[in-house]
Amino acid sequence: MDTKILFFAGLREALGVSSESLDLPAGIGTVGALRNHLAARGEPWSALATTKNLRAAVNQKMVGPEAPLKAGDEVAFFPPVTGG
Amino acid sequence: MDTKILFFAGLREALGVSSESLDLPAGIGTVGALRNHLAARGEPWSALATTKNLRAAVNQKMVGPEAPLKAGDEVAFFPPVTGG
Amino acid sequence: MSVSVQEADFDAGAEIAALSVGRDDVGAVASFVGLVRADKAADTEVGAGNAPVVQAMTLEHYPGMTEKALEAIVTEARGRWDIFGVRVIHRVGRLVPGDRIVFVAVASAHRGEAFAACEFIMDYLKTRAPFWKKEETPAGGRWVDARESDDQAAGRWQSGQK
Amino acid sequence: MSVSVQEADFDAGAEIAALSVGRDDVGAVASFVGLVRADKAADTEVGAGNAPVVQAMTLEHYPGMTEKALEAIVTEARGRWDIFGVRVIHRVGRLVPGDRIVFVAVASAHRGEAFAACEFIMDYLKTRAPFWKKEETPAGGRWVDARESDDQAAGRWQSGQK
Repeated sequence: MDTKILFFAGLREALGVSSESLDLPAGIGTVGALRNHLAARGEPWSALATTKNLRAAVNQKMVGPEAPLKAGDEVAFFPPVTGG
Repeated sequence: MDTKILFFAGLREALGVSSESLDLPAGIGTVGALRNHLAARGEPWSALATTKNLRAAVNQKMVGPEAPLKAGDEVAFFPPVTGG
Repeated sequence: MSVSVQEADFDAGAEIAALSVGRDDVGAVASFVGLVRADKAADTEVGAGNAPVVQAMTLEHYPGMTEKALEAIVTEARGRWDIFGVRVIHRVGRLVPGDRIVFVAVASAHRGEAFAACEFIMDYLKTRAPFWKKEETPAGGRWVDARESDDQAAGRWQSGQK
Repeated sequence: MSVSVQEADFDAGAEIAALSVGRDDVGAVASFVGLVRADKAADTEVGAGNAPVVQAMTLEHYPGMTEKALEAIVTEARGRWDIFGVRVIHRVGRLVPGDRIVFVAVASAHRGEAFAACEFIMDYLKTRAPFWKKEETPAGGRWVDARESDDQAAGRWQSGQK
């Protein structure tokens, strides 16, 4: 089951992509590990490593990098929110 | 020059009067002294002594009992305010 | 004219909009509407359980002083916070449960100042503006007692405010 | 439906009135309107003096999560204070200076709870709801940086709140 990954705001623009679907690789069990996995693809993906205070959500709930991931989750990465 | 005295709310009802004009007697130099002077008239004026936390204003500004009075001032006595 | 004492009802939305119309520097408008509650008498010493239901309320005030007192409160708020427009409306006369009594709105660049000034004005209005409420209940009329919590609310601004 | 994310503008007066209509137990409605400021860019690191004027702003959000995040904030406020109705509206899309962005209103019996819950919801919304602002200035587009003061504002509710 594919894992859906979403990107928002400045990060979305830096990556040039708003979402992708990915078969969660073996050994990628947390949000932080997924972030590092994607960032290791090189430019422009290193934006995932360099974005200041990058935030993440799993299944539409904000979580920290240690949050566990399973196949089929919806994961989102984005800069700190600035609404209101 | 007459001093105008106003009464409001429960105090006004207890006294049965909303205002009076009075030639400030000699020796009555403060709001507290005027209050005592009026209260000494007996019923129903003792309400000025018994009203809990009686407030006063001179020339439409809230003041304490030590505030000085002069002929021609507008003095008001009333219970604690309850607007809003 | 930032302060009004009136019998007529008010339009909160129009008042809020007026504080930012034609400007591009207002980022925040905090506002407050106070209403007549039917269970208001339950707040008094009578005790919540046995308190008579409020059927109506009459607001008395001290014409002349009222406007000055409200303007003094607004002036004090302007001295404490960097705020733009302020609007205060207080109704007088006879009102029934559900009726609006009071409106306060404050415009500022930032929400923190707008909220603080709006709450400050309400707290001071409750203890410094010459209004008095008389409730009508099935048990008769009674003047509302001042609440100690209102004095405390106003007092908290007196040292190390914000 | 206490939470809305929409492109359309809102009517603050109608929303405030809806929170007390047909009820006689609401004594207080505290509310907040946030607006687009032309000088918003002046808040950033650029420095106030040289900051470009904001000509427009585009609000991006995370559909699906946004509503859940706002509802979670409202639920948390209901757990902390004795409040009745709550209304949150946040606009998305392109807005210009003077446009309304966000509306929060809270009804309660007493003003202290209404004010606290309203400010709490705004503070949490600023740090927990997935909205992002991109400003258009004469110097080009730029994503607004999160402000540390917003994290501080939200953080103050985490220990010893009111």
